[in-house]
Amino acid sequence: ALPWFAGCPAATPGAGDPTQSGGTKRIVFLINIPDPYWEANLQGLNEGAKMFDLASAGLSVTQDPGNGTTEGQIEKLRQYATQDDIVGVAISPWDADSPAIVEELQKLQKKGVKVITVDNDVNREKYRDSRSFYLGTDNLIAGQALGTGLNAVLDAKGVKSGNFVQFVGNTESDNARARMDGVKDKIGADFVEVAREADGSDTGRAKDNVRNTLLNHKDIVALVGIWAYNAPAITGVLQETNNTGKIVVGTFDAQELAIEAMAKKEIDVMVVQNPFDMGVQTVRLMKAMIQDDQATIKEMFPKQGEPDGDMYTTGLRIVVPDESSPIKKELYEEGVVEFMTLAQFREWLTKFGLKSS
Amino acid sequence: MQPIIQIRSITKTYPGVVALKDVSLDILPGELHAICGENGAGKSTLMKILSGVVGSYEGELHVGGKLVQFGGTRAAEEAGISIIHQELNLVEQLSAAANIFLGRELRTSLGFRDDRAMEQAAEHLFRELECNIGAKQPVSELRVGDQQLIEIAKALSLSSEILIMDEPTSALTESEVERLYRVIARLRARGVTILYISHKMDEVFRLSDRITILRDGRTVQTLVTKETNAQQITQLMVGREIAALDLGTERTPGEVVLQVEKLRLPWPGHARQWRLKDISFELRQGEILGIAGLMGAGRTELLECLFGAAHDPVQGTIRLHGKVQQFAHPIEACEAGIAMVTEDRKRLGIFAEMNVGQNISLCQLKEATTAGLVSSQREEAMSQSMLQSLAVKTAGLVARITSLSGGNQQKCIIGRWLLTKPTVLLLDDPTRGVDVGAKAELYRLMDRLCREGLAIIITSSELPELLTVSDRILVLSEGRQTAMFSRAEATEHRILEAATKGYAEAAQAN
Amino acid sequence: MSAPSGRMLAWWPFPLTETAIFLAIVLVYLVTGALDPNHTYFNAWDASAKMILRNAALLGIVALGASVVIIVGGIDLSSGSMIAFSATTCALIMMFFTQPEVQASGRIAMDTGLVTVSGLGIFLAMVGAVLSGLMVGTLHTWMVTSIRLPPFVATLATLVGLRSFARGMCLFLTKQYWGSETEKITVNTPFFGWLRENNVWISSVVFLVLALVTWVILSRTVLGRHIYAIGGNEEAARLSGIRTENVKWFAYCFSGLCSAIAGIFLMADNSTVQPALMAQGFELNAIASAVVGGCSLQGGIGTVLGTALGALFLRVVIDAVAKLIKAGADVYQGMIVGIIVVVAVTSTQFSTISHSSRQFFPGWRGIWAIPTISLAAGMCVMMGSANIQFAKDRLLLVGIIVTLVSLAILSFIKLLESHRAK
Amino acid sequence: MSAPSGRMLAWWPFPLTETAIFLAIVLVYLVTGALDPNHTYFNAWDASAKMILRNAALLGIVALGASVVIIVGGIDLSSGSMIAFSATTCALIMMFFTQPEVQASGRIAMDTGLVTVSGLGIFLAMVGAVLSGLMVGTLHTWMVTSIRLPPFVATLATLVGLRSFARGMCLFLTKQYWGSETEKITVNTPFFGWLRENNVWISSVVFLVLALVTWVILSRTVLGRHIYAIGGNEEAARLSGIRTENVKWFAYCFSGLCSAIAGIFLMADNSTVQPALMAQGFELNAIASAVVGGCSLQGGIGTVLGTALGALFLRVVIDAVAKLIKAGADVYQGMIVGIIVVVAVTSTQFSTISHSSRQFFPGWRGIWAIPTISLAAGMCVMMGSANIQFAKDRLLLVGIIVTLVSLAILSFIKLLESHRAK
Ligand SMILES: Nc1ncnc2c1ncn2[C@@H]1O[C@H](COP(=O)(O)OP(=O)(O)OP(=O)(O)O)[C@@H](O)[C@H]1O
Ligand SMILES: Nc1ncnc2c1ncn2[C@@H]1O[C@H](COP(=O)(O)OP(=O)(O)OP(=O)(O)O)[C@@H](O)[C@H]1O
Ligand SMILES: [Mg+2]
Ligand SMILES: [Mg+2]
Repeated sequence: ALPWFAGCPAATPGAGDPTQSGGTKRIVFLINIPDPYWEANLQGLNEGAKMFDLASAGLSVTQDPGNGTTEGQIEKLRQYATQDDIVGVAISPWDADSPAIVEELQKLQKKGVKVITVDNDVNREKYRDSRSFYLGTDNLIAGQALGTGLNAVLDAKGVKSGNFVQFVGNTESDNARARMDGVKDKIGADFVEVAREADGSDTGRAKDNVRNTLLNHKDIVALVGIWAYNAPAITGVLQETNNTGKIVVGTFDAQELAIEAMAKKEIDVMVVQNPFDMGVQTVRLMKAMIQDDQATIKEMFPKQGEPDGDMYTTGLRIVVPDESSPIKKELYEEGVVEFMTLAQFREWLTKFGLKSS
Repeated sequence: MQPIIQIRSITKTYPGVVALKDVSLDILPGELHAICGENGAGKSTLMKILSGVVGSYEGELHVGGKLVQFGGTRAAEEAGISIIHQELNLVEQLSAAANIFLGRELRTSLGFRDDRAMEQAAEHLFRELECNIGAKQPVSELRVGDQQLIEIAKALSLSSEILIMDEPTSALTESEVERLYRVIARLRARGVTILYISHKMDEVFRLSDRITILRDGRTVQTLVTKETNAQQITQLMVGREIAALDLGTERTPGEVVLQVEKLRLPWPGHARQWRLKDISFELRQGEILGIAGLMGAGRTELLECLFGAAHDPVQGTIRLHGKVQQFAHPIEACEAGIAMVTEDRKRLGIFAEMNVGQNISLCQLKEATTAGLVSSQREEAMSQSMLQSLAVKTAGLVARITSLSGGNQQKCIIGRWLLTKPTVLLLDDPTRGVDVGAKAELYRLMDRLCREGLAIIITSSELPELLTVSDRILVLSEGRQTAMFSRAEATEHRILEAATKGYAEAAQAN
Repeated sequence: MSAPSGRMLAWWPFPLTETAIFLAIVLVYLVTGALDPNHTYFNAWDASAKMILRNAALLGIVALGASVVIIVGGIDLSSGSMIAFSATTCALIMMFFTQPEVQASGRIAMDTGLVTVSGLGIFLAMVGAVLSGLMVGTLHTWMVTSIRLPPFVATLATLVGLRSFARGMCLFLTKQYWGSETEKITVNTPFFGWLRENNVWISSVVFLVLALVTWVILSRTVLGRHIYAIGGNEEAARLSGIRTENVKWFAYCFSGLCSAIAGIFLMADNSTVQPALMAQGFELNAIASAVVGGCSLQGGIGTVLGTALGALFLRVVIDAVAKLIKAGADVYQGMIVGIIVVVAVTSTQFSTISHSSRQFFPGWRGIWAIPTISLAAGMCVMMGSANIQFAKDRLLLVGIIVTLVSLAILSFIKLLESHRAK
Repeated sequence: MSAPSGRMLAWWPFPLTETAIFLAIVLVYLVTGALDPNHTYFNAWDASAKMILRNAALLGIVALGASVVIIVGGIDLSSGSMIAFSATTCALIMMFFTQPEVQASGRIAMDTGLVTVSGLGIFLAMVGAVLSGLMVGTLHTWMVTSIRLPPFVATLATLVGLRSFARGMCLFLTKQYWGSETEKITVNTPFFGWLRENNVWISSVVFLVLALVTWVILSRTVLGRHIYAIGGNEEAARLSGIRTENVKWFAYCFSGLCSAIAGIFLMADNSTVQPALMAQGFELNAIASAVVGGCSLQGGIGTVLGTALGALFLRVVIDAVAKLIKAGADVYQGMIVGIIVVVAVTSTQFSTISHSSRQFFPGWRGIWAIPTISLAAGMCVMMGSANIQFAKDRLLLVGIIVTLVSLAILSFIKLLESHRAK
């Protein structure tokens, strides 16, 4: 009655499947904390594995979940160092400044393992050499993009000043910090960030934080959801307190409930990075590095050698409910940001068989 | 006459121990059958089998002619057998009534618990036992004696035709014992069969029709009470002749070692403000001072005060060798040369996890250290010496203390304290639950120590014992010193009189 | 069954512990309402009440189970993991009932596990969740009674085991059923949406019903009497012919059941299930509530009312602090719980302590304890004042003063004691 | 003091529990080395050993403390939080010794709290960390002996309290000293860099030294004997003239000290201190190690060697699974620990169980327990096989077979028992 049981290997050929490591070498993608955000990335990895035919190159790619702590990632990296079938490591560091993580990366490089950073980079001033390349979109830029958007919406609503609060799982994780700083930079000088509320990835507490914020702070004009689950937490509470539409909401990462919420116009602007593409590009780059395929590398990093030539920017999307939104393409300079309405965005998702991003 | 209980070659083994070996026994309906035996003879084990507490054994058990194999106490009760256990088995948080009906609660028609009915029934039982315990009273607030009475009431409430009593009087005051006897008489009039276990010969001979002796888990013999006497019984129990004791003769007390004046122990938040009130006495070297008193008279407290183990600050003066002492912790008393063997071995004496050697050496371990490290040779030497001088029966130093019989455990604990070379030895009820053989040895031991110049204070719940061993006897009643007899003056009657002085008011008090 | 403190203030008709907690709750609420510059507790009392109720009810449900196990003389450390486990079970069962058309509408729906599901599915899912609770309860009982593991060890094992079991199960089954593994399932059915909407009322009602049932069982039935008896003196209970194992079976299953129910509510509330992160450390708060409510870990003592009030008290104080400290209150939650537990248990024992002549700071131990406590106090106050309007500046002063004052007070007590000991 | 199992196999010179664990460790290592397609344990045995040692040493240090407290009859739930607390203290003290120019160098440095610091600072910081451990130990003793809180409650309070206290302290002090508050401090001094480099050796040595000291204390000194005595029978110990409170003081302080030391190593290892996330649930693994090593939670039983081996065993198995399951092994870590604990404790008690006529699956309870256990077993195996080469396809088959087989076996046992009971 359950044919799907036997059919599991077919569903995901090779990729995401550790046990093919008989003769095959492995590429490991170490994420920072389990989150739907990274499931799109897993899709990307599998997609890339097909696209660039890893299997025939005797390679396989695996996504390895971190547990949202520095300890966790260090532990994993050490684990990799002991396993000889790992030839490539792509990591999204939990902590850009942790010398421990950096050292482990350097040790891996010494072993001849190819190392790149994805989505989050290490502290470039100090530890640039601990990875060969960086893939992704700087979270600071992403934050600034959201800030700009929020500013436009607030402006259109005729709100000139007020308070805003940012919600996140952990205020100290780098992607969160960068995003929040970015938002703060660009939302406008007259808007005061009264708090950064952390919930320790506890969805229930995330909601309580929103509730308390509404009760505690006067003149709240905007709420910002930094991590994927913060978006539905915010919209949920706004509904429950009939504040929907009264307060501007901007969020990151198109979690599926967030998409629904935006369809109901409960979210004014959504900044979506592209973990799926990160996945695909990771596979592409890793394969090239491992096989020393300079052509591909050159193609991906034309400005290699120049400052920031080791950075490959994956797309960054601004998603708005529809054309009526006050946020316009013109606000953003070309190239960095791709501007989309929800409808377009959904098309894109369906195209790649994604639900969230 | 067809026996109501037939025990056919029952054998029960525990890991390491053979508790019962091929025991056979007939109990006749309506008789009071006493079971005697040393500690560890297997009395309680046999009773536990009869009452369904111990389920697995070899051999056959017939009740009322039918072969039975009880799965649990409930099954035994249905077969008409109820038991009063040796140890108190009460839930202190619950009320007296709740404890009596525990496991057999009365229900209302709706299936809920019927507390009122149970309380009334309990009141009725207490009236039958002639004791004034409130049915609603939490057991934790009751005196030990009353708790024992609750156990008895519990067994009676089953109104079963076979009743097992495993040392029921070990915690009762003389007056309560008398009441118990009256109850037993009434039960027998009702035709109830009673199995009665006791180490107290007078009880056995006063109550029983027949006596069965167990030794090392075997039935030695069943005798008709009228046709035998205490000597024969004890002899059969121990398996050898016990020389009649003549202790205390020509012991010559030396100078005063311990002097107590107006010792008081407060009892905060209690109607009777003092656990102990104005106790004054002096103890000489080479002398045994007995402390008599009913259960709960404050004997243990008194010893605890002398030993610095009391939970409340002691008032009055204690002089040791003429020097005033104020012990805040047992260790201080210990260093000053006082040693105390506590009552209730199992709870306050032995360390079950430790072997015999470690149990003995515990208090003097420091003496066996070099540069802070314990040298095992010296420790063993220390313990070994005690084993020999006290003639402890054991497999060796590494044997588990729990594998020893009660008497030998007691010896080990006395040994533990003798190692500290005390000048004053406090013994709190050292012979409770210890069989006659062991008792005799303990008496001799005390006598010897005493002659070696030790001063001893001993409490006991058995007057004959005190009269045998002690030179003088101090009597406590409800925490007050009511008399001090010399060996010559002391008789059971006079002591009892003094001990029950003012007991009546106290009875009203609670 | 009533706490020993029942003796003093005999004229007061109600049990003292419960009364004290109740008064404390009221006090905290009023004081906070007054201190809080927005006076949220007065102006928006309904919203505040809702918020407190939502959490208190959930915590209370779990605390009920915990208290029953504690009263029977055991301990259940697995509540948090059990919640995650039951929620995961629930979500996974629903997964099997996702309608074909949903699956047809592109692999999208399945990838991150947006579940919309038939009524039957939902029903079975909830039954399954409840069953999972009972099964874990049975497992605990088996470990405790048949293998004779100490309850602490047995439930420690499930505390660490169940959560990772749930994670593994989630990864495995989603992989099998959807082809792509995920550790997070989004549950977004109309039913659970509705549940989320009316969560406050429903969970409160469920809690009250459960509390009532528990109360009846504990104080009006034979089973209840046996629970207290076993907690008080297991051997005695056994010798009285009580089937102790079966009573424990009830206790642990009840605890499992409560956690399972809480799991369903939590799932509805979060609209997502992520076993790795869900309800972490919930068991600690549950046990804390029971202890604050007067349950004794030795067993045999405790009441339903006390536990319920204990849970409410914890949540009220946590919420109150969030109202006073406007931003980042979650940092202090742990401290609050810790302090409440200590203070509560201490106060229940205070009468006995004060009666007995025991010293608070005996000997060297005491001398060391004093600076430790003072320092901690000073630090806490300093942190607190940093977040509270008045006395924000001259923090250092405040800190030092508090430290010195408490140092002085404690030393004084110490002196008194050592003097009295003379 | 040696476990009761000491009786059987009397000819064997060494304690049985320890021997068994040791053999288990060797077995696991060899089997894993063989099954693992890369045979990492053989090819890269040194790297693997390092990996295991690093973790085992850290866990072992904490487990030593935990075991001493357990032997004295208490429990210390606060280890994890204590680690976070001591590390935070250490980092914050160093912060006060950061040279001005570092602070001057732009906001970045301060934001993420980069600390480079003088030798004196480092020394004082480590002293401070150790002191914090002793202080918490003193606090525990005070709560347990003076306020008479059950150890579980007292350390539960610090378990939840200390971590958030550390967080608050970190936010507060960084704010005061750097002007911008952070919950994460990066520690990057040459000294700690060096410590991180040689962590494996240093922590192992420290662990061995600590273990040796503990062993001497427990089995060669009067204090040690007293520790066992108190764990075995506290009241009797008091009446034998043992100052029980002081002995407990030692035990809890020792536990605090061990955690504090572990905290310093962990800080060096992570090069960052983030109290909110650091060493979460560490106490559980520590207690588990002690229990696996043969410590009895009733107190009075336990050995240093056993505890050390217990810790090593846990880490080896966890690492082995990581070698077998290439990715996401940490998902299963909890399950592993849980199962090990249950199996270990069961096996130590097995002799007594088999001797006694006790049934494994008595009555209805048993009948319910059987399917529960079978189902769990089947599920586990199924998950496992999904990650392991052979039998990856036909999973369902495997699962069902395992479930049925265990169902059959258990039912058979059940039948035997109920037959024997006749
Ligand atoms: N549960 C048990 N486990 C192991 N051995 C036991 C157990 N119960 C009793 N024994 C052993 O069985 C023997 C008989 O014990 P039992 O209690 O029947 O003696 P007794 O005659 O009642 O002694 P006492 O007069 O002190 O009550 C003793 O050696 C005792 O150590
Ligand atoms: N810890 C305690 N708490 C409350 N009351 C106590 C406590 N210990 C003893 N008592 C009461 O103090 C009185 C004296 O108790 P104690 O044990 O000294 O009696 P005793 O003379 O030693 O009798 P025995 O030694 O035969 O038990 C009794 O009324 C007893 O109930
Ligand atoms: Mg007996
Ligand atoms: Mg006494």
